[in-house]
Amino acid sequence: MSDETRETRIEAQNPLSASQKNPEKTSHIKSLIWGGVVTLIILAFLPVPLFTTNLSFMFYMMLWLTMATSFNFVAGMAGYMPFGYVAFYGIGAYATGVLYKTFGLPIPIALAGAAAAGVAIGLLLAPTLRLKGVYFGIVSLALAMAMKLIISLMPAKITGGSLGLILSGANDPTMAYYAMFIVLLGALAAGTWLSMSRLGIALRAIRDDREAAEVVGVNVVRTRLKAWVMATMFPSLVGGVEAWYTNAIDLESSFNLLVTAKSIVYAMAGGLGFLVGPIVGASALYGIDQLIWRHFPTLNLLILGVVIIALMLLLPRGIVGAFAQRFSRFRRFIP
Amino acid sequence: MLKVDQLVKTFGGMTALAGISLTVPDRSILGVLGMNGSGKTTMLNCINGIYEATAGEISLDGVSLIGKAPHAVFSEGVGRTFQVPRIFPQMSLLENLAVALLNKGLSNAQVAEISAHWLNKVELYRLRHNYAEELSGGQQKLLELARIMVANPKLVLLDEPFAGVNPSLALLLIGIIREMPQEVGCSVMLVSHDLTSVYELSDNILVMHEGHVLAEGNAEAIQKNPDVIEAYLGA
Amino acid sequence: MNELLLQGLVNGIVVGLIYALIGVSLNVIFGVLRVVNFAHGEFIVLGAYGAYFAQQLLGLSPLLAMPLVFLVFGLIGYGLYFLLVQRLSRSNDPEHASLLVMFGLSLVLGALMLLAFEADSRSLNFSLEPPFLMFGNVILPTTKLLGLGVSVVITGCLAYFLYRTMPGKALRAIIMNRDAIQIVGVDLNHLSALTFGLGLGLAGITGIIVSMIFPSFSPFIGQDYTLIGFIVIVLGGLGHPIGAVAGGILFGLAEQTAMVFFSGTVAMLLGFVLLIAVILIRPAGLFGVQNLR
Amino acid sequence: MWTITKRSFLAGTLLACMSLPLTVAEAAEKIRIGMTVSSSGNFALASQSGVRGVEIWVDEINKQGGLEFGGEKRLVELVKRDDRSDKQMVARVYEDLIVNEDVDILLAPFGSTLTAAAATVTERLGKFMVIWSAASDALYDQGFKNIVSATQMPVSRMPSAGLEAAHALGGKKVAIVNVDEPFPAGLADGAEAIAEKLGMEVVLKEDYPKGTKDFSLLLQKARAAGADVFFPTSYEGDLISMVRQMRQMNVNFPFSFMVYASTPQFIEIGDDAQYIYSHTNFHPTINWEVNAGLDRAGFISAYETMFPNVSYEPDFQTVLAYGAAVIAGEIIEKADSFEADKLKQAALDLSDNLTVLAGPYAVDETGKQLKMPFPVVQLQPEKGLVTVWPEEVAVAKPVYPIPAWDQRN
Repeated sequence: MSDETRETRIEAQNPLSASQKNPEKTSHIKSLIWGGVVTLIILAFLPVPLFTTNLSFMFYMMLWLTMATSFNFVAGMAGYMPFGYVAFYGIGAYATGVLYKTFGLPIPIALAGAAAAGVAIGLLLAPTLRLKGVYFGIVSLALAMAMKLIISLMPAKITGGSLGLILSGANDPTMAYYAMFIVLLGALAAGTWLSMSRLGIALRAIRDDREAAEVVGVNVVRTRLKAWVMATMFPSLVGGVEAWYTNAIDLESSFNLLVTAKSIVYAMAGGLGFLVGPIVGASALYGIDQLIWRHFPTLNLLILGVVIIALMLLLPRGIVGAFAQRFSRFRRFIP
Repeated sequence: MLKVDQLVKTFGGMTALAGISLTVPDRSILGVLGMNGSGKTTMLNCINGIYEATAGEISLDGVSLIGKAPHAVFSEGVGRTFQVPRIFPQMSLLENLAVALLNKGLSNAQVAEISAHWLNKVELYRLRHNYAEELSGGQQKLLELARIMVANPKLVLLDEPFAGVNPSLALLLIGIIREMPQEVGCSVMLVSHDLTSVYELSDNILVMHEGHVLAEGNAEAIQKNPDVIEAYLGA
Repeated sequence: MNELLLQGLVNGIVVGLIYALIGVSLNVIFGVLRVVNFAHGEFIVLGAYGAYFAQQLLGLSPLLAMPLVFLVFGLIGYGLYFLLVQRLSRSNDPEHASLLVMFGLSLVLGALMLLAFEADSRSLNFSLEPPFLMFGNVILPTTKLLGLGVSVVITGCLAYFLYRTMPGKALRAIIMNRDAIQIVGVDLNHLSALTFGLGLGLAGITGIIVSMIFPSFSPFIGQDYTLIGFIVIVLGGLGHPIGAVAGGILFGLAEQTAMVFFSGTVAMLLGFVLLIAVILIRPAGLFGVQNLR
Repeated sequence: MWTITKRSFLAGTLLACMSLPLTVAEAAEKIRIGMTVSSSGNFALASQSGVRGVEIWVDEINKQGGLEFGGEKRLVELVKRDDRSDKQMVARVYEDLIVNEDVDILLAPFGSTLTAAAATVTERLGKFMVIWSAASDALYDQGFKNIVSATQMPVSRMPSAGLEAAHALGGKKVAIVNVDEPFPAGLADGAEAIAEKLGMEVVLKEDYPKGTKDFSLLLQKARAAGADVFFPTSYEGDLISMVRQMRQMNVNFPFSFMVYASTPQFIEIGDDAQYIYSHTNFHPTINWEVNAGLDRAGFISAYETMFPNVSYEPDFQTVLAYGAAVIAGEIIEKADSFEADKLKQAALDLSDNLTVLAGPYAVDETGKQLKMPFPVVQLQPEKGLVTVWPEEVAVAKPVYPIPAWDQRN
């Protein structure tokens, strides 16, 4: 696009921009919208166990909302793609299982252990944060694979070997449901804090142009590390709570690449970088996924693949992102 | 005062800077001329820490900048712009400026006030909530300049500030740069191959050629220097 | 143990060269187009199916199927470039976008293969006489030697193409500097589409060779090959087509040696650990010369 | 874009919610049996083989007018869903089957992992589940009350026939290798214990990760360890690779036993499959005195009528699932109730009283299967697959040692 056309576009918008005199009001409306979204989420999920024993649909919806939201911390706000995100999910599941089953600790402590394990591994991998672009994605993918192999090499007495662990003694889906609810609220709170805080500004600057951010005083490695720690804690908790909910842990499903893929796709479908992006994306695509699975059971992976391709080619900024681009005067109201 | 002493930078076997020495006194503008590939941008990258110098010394007001990461150099008071403006495209103009003020320990009100001042100065205030990617190339250069100026730097490195800027914006830009030493109190290193504006703005001029300093002096002396004439007009 | 180790080392080189072939085509695509082809393994498996059906339906031996598969896959690649890859360059972050699109494509291809060929493992009915040759105490299957020979020839042809012919030089120029090549006036689109076709054509041939040497294949194993490919090209240097050969041999040797002393699980873990270590210590790869980006 | 997606999502959800009560109302008289099938993923092949067996049973029962229940004949309806070999999916679908689809009894998904995920749901919601393919011993130690393994014996006992045959023929040193997945690993552990009990020496026991492509070194390690019994417990893709590479590397073992070598897919690879020992519960020469469900001949003709286009013949998964469905039907009729504890009691009462196509049925309190033996078969030139062990059912003499590659023509 040439300078001239850009100028005219700006000019055309100027009356609108100029009428927007009060920046405080803008951020106020933005907060209101976000508050409304969070309230809706609470109202939608909180009372479910009172009405039905069929918790799974809503449970997994919360799971994907949390995964997509926390994925947004690194991808949307810090601009890098950990393609091995599933590693933390798997570590969380195994930490929970091992602490509960092998060491006999109560579930809440096991879950705290899962979060700690996730963060610990995240910190261990901190040196990879200096990698750029696709290198980071590949390394993190390799780490997920390595993690799976390491667990499979550990004594079967601890990890249950290739069969995995069955936590039948802990079966309490309603409690697990509320645990997931709390994790989701935690992720939303963390997201809110991240986007409103100065850390969030630094992260988005890094995402947009890492070198330029450095040149205006942003300590890239340290800033990323903070987001990274937050982004590793939530999938670990999610993996742990999911293990508690299904009571079955095994290597194949704990380290299934589709977990990463879905986190990415759900977050991107909504729009990376917006708080509401992952929420819109996860609820829309999760709903579609359910429909596909009901009506075209044998075609679901095929359709998932087609959706990913179509999304990346036609709507690379996601639903919210495309909306913001099309109606740029509303962009400032989107949390 | 910026002091660069015998700065050397090599890439593998290729020498990009072969011992550059210069000083930029406080509240002055140093123009740096030179053709493509003469090492101008490499020198800027060494000063602000994007590249690690192979040898030599760089100091600002007596504090060595060698071995410091770009964000640390920025904290020492060195701001820079790029040949192709590098703004944060998916952030609003206000947020673009806020990035540079993150570590200054300012209140939100102070940040807003400083940002408003500089956005007015570069005539972008009315677009403050727009995303930076919506700006024209020239406006992006102005935004980039405002983004370093909010942090109240001691030294500003400008890499080809006029490249691709339409004439009316260029005038605005020249006006702002001209005022900077006195009004803001910072010194400027102005790298360009646009002779006219460099001659007009600079207190002192340095001509680089193939990694060396070819000539140094005021505008008049440079225009008469036979080496410069030969390098520019060719043998 | 010494005899086994010797056998392991020889096997490592042979298997490594096969791995290298996977990496070479992956790297051609990444180096030139900056496309992280996550569907590469699926194309390899498709190549194997191509040979399988050429044998079943046309009675073609796998060796004769190679040029046919190369052509068909090349054409598919040429078309896919315009369908998928070209649009990616408009994205904010083309590399990551390509990774995701190709991941989507790998799901699609896997699902289509499952629909078309069902879940059963298949195997090419292919054997040579004599089935093996002895070199001292070291035994080498003739199919492996044949596969090795074909890989070397293909890699050699590719190297000749890249370093000695004009289009090849243009391709390498793209790897080094995308912007410059545009200025020089090369039809980038056409060349890029050809490259994608070349990459997929090579992947198809790789699939045939791989299925001669690692006999069974099914619609599910694509990802295994993709991962091997990534290990190999990161070791050898991302985007450095011939570096993949060194990466492949290194990985093959490491894997087979680990297999002699430990187990297959340790061997595979070693592969990933090597990859991580190399990226952290030398992001350009062990044999990469220039730092790409 | 946003509104469209949102709207279609809502509409879809509404549609899905509305369609449920309708189907339930229509099918009120039918006995609803729920299960999942894997359309994709690791278990797709086995799972789909299995569900064909269940479909044959449903067809057969409905042709007879249904199951005797509450004094009347009631038709049977199979409610099958997809699980993509994914345990997340299994938990969700089994819950959905019980809560929304209102099924009366469940059949398990394929494999121990998925079955474990399903069992936690059926236990919680108080439903009875009949298992046809979960062999992990650990599953039956979890204290699940309402499960019964109708046809699948636990993995710890499964290798016994094969190793007993090897031992009787003179095998002394065993090499056990497996892919690092639950079922093969369980088999390998079981094989190790059984071999040691038989007084054989386990000279190599090694696992390798999924995705391993080259087995030549593993084979040579087994040979270098001096093994005369080679006992890989992996799935058939790996076994095909192994046997091809055994030929390519001139590796010979007097006794090679491969769990899946009796499948049509394995036999299809041609001459390299000759002489390999295997086990199966479904073979022309195995004819149990069936007292429930179809016998072999009836089953085959039913299979050919229902699945004329499927490229493969029924395999042992089909037979296991078919047998499990038959036994499930017997249990329902015996209990005359869908309450889990009554069904479980009926399952125990029927123990040792039923013989289905897959063999005699007997379970203990934990639901573990105690019988359903797997005879050993060998693929022999001209004769094809023949039963060679145990002697009671053997129809041919085992070829031992297996001729070396260079001594075959």
